[in-house]
Amino acid sequence: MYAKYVVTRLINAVLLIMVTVLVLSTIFSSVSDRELKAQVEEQVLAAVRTNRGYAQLNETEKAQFRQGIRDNLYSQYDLDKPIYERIMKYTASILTFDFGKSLRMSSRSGSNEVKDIVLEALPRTILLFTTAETIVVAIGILLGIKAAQRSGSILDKGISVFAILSSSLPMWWVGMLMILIFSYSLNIFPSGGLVSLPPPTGIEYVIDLLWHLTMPLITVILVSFGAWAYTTRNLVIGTMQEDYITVARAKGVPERKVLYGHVLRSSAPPLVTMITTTILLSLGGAIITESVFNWPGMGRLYWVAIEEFDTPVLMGNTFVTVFLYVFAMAVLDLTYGLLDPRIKVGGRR
Amino acid sequence: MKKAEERGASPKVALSVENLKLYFYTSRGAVRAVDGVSFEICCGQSLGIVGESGSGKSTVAFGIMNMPPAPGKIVSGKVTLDGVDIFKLPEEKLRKDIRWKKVSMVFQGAMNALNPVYTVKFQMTEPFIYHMGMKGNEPEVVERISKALESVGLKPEIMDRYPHELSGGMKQRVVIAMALLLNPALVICDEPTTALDVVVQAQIMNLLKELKRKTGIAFIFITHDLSIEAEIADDLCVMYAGKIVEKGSGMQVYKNPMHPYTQKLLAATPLLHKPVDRLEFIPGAPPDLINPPKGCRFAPRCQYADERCKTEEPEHMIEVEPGHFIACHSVRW
Amino acid sequence: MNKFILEVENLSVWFPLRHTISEVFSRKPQKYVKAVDGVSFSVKRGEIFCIVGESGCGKTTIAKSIMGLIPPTSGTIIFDGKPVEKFDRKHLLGYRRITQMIFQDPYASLNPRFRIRDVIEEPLLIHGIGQNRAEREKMVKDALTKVRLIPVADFIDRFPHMVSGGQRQRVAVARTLVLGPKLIVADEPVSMLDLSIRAEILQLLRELKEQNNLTYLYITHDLSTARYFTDRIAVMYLGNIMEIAESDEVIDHPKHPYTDALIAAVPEPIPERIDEIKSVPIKGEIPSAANIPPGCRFHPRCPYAQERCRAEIPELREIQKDHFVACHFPLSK
Amino acid sequence: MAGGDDIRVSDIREGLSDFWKEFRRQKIGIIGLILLFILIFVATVGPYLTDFPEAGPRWRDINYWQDNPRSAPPAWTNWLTAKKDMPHENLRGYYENIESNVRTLQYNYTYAYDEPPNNLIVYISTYYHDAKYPPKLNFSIERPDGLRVYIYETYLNLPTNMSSYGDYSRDDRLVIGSSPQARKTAMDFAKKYESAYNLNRTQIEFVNPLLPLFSKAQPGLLISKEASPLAGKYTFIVTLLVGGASDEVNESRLLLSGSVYGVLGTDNFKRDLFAGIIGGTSVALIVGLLSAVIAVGVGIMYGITSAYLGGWKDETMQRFNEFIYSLPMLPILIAIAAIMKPSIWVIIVLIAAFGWTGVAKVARSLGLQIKEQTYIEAAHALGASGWRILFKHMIPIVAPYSFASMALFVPGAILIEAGISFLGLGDPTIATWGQILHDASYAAATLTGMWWWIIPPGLAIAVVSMTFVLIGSALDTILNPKMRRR
Repeated sequence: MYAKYVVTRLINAVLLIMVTVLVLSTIFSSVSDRELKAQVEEQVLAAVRTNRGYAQLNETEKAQFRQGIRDNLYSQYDLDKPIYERIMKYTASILTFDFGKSLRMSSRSGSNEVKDIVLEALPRTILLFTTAETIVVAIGILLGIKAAQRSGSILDKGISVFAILSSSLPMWWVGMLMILIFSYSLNIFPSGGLVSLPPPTGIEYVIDLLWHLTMPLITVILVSFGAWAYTTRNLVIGTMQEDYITVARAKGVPERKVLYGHVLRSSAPPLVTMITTTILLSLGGAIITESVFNWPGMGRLYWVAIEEFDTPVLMGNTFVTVFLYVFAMAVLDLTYGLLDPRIKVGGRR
Repeated sequence: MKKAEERGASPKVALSVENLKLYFYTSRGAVRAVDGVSFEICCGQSLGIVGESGSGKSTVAFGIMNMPPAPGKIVSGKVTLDGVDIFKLPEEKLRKDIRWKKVSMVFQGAMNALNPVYTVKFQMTEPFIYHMGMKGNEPEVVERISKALESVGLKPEIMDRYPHELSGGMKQRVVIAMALLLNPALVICDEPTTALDVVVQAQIMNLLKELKRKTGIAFIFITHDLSIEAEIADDLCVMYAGKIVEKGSGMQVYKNPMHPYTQKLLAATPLLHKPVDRLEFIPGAPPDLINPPKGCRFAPRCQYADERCKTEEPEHMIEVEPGHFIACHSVRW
Repeated sequence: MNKFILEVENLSVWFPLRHTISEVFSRKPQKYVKAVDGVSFSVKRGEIFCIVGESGCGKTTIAKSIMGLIPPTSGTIIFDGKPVEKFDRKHLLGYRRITQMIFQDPYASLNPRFRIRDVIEEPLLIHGIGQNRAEREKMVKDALTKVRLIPVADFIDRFPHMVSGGQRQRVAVARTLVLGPKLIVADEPVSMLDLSIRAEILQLLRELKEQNNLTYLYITHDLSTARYFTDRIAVMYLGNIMEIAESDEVIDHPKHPYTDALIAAVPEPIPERIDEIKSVPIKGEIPSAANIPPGCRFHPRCPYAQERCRAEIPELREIQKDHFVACHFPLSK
Repeated sequence: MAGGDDIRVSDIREGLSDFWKEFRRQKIGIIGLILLFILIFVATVGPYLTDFPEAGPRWRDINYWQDNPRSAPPAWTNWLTAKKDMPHENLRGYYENIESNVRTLQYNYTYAYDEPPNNLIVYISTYYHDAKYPPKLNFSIERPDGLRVYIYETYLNLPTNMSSYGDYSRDDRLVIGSSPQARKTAMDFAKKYESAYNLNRTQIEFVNPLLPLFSKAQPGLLISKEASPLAGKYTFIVTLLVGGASDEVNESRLLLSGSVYGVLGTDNFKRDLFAGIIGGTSVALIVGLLSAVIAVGVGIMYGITSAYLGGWKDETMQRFNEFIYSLPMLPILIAIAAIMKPSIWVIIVLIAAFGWTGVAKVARSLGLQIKEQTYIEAAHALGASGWRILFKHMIPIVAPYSFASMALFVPGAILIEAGISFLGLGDPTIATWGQILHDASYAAATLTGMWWWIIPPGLAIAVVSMTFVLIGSALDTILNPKMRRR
């Protein structure tokens, strides 16, 4: 039964991804049309400039020469085909993880394959955001439980207030403040970037990387853990009102075990799904925060692609994000079913 | 209380509750849910606490366990269980030595009394771990769980199931089996059959009667149903608006109810085999326990109420016959 | 004029179970929860007809089906000689005016954002009765007076949560009366109320019946109240009617083993019989309506079941005057 | 449908007073409410209390800001530092008619700072009648040490094509601090006191004419590090020699441009940040509230309708909802913003278009719960039509919930708009806090330590979103338990 549910849910997710990609390709293709054509003209000019024999040609020959290159490029970018055909082709290639070549960017190894560029950015985002979110989840859950345990105490109220405050702050602005304080005023941490220039080697590289990592990491944690603690607190308090928790107490189960055994285990389905989605979604990076810290991960890549109007990179990155998101939603449904013995099938609803 | 001696049960007092007060502190004021309740039970005996919704009967149970549900607080009183004044014990000792070991509970609504994410076995193992210092995987534990399940008429195999895989009656049996695991001195049954259909209810009642006879455990039965109490309670307390208005042996209360509330309540109970033309009812509604009436709490609904009833609370219960008490100014006997 | 106000013939209400994809491919037949499965009975003008049964037996489904809230899968409902499902929308509206329903939970059946005035005015607005506000207000006040929520001015502008449970149920009764109905379907109207006020509502219902020439279809699980309040009883089990007869006849001389078991299971306050183990002849619990046993659907739990019961479905037949039973081997008590 | 006469004013009044009684007990809600009132006041009246009431719409108009100092910290930073910088000062003068053809304007100013003003600008509007005799303006300073320096002299000339007689009026902006004439007169003044060594190494082109004028008349007054500021009362005198008796000065003021400025200083583009932040309040409130109202309104209607219809219609509506829900909002929004360069209204609609799905999901599950309630069944049994049940029974139950979710939607919307603006994709025609931060980030304000450019806009965002989080959580605690109670 469960296996069947998994299959249906995954098919559902794949369909959703396909529809989304189709819609996005339509938008991007129609918009990038003009951009691509301008791009082609640039490349034609570049070809003309670098071709030594060009100056010797007469006017018609010159025009022919230019048209030849142009046609060549048009067919390379499929600009000679009708737009719907391009959309379909584009969708198909995206769905087969073929994102094409970047128009303007290249990876550090010099490849201009979108896939390489994205794969270069992904581990950096994992290093920053996935690490940060893992710490956030850990701190948040621990604090949330403590707050629920002493509901109404100063700790509890403090956490609620902190959650309200921190969820009102833009993370990227906190990042700017951190730079102002720790880079400009105190000069403890670098203001941004992945490593110093020129990058050191060996163990020093790792230290340098961690040194660059610290401030963005602290920023993400500082802004995010309050909300986590608050959510956990509410979940735990909700569960603590269940009859079976009273029964566990009446059974003489020690308070610690009631909390970490019964309450937490019963709150596990929503918590675990929240953790899974948070971790999965962290892979997409945070566009603005990464831009503030000049952290060359997925988020900043996305931003650079927008600024440079590099449609293939933009599309590739969007697809990866959408894929992660939809996949996270599916996993969320599925873990719920796994963790709650009452729900073998049927998902969240 | 004569009956107990006749049956040869030990006259040793299993539980005594003296002047228990448990208030809920809400934003509107203190709700006097249990307001000066006293009673005692002997070993092997059963006591019924009967009352309508909001009479505070379930809250008494939590008071005995010293587990007032939030925002409740025990204001005063003394609960002596097996010779131990449990309000004087530190929480840790209470947890280790009293709860479930000395007094266990069968909760209202078995559906919610079992944790949905744990198997029956896990939930039945816990008392052994926390009171007997066992690991929980010894064959002895499994053996005792099997025995307990069998004693309530369940197959031991069901211990590997999750609560949602059991029917309502089975869940109620599991909950009863769980309460008996450690052979406590007292089991409190809070509405043990309310959510069940009449046939299953009769089965569970039979089970409880058997257990009562076999085990020598003292039982408290809390319910709103006078008929069910009649089947099992040796002694009976009738509660109204946070107070006991009448207590005595089952025989005394049913045959010779003295408090106007008890009289009316019995007259309002339809009997299957003794049809009447007209059932009685009590006009009005129970009082608001934040601002209870000054005098007797039943006075506004009582046909015998006079000036004294409206101004003066019946502080002490009057013994109308040996072992039969009422809290009433007006009834003449 | 027809003797019967309501005739139900061969009524079935089946709920389709979700068909999984693999079941569609393997061409397994669609499964149903047969909540009501071929039920026939007739309600006489001016009587109180009772359907009694355990939870999940389909009694509430019948009520809702008669009210047009759940479309029947098959069968006919004849009201005043006219089949109901042939009514078009206009007639259905007319039908809903003369058949009314009282629900079990007075806390849930009144919209919490409506004042009592609005609750009772709502049916008038729906059916376009009353020329203007003043006229409707008079009708609302009349209805409240009828259910003795007096002085009317004290209640009319309150919200449901500001009055007691019994008063709330009287508001629900007033809502049904305001349209001048002929038949009232009362689905456990007192089971959520405290014992001390149940009789009050039942007496009110009985008086209103006399004053307004009403007929009641009374749905309950409580045999004691049924005997006290109703004229005839139909006993339901798993979507079928097992026995129909006059109330006293059903209780005193049950012919169906299930009825017999139900009666045996009912607790009664007889203190002499304390701790007596009751003989509940049937075992287990009512099975799911998705898995109905073949033959007599009661046979797996019936102490008298024989080979014939496993194979052949018993018809509901008249074995004495006005006493119908669906059993191959009726009891002869 | 029931007519409007079903709603009684007394009902509403009573309902509101009940609600208020409960709300009053929510401390956080009261704080939020007070903040909201302050914000609304700031958004409506605030701009007129600043020097630049048009800060919002003219944020990108260089001319509007031209007289301000560049990158000046807030004036109050003087309290914190030992070195006292001169704040930006607008002086109003008093006017005297000394003789029939002389008009004198005097400005008094007490100077007690460590740095001379960056600039000195005279604004004067005059009118006169005879084109042959335009007013002649003379600007001089009387220093605390009694020295009077004549700095600047000019004719407030006509444009050449004017005829000789008529009513002529003109507005002049005389930038004294950077005029070569003033530099020369200041130099002449300085020569009297300055050491030969210093004079030798001074190039006149680089002299700030205001430095010697505001320094003690002693050697070193031309060199900023050596000059010793002369504290005390200065009088700036503007004398007009006019051609006719009826020639007049209409209006005049004198601007001393300092190096600290106003409440929150200025940015790289000389813009008054305080005015910008006050001007941005209304935008933030509009973005937050409008998108919340649209999103929650659409979400509630969608969810409830879906729940009510049930069956395949519900299924289809849910699929569509899930489709939108599965799209990562911010990346797509940013991409759309980058492509479309939308106006603030389009951004609001886009935020709402992505934001309604969550509300719709909750509304649907609420709707399903309500649909199962007995009073809905009772309404069916009474013969109520579908629409009646939807509008009269179901939506009023959900409505209170919608207020809480509206309030809780606002912070998210504001943060998203700020994020989009921060990336430079916002509406370019108005000032928003995100845009101020964008400019700050673009100018690397974090690395030049211009904290007054970074902290206030972010705090403003935080205060507005916190206001609504507070109100929202208070509403949630009051309204939601009621939903669950039965």
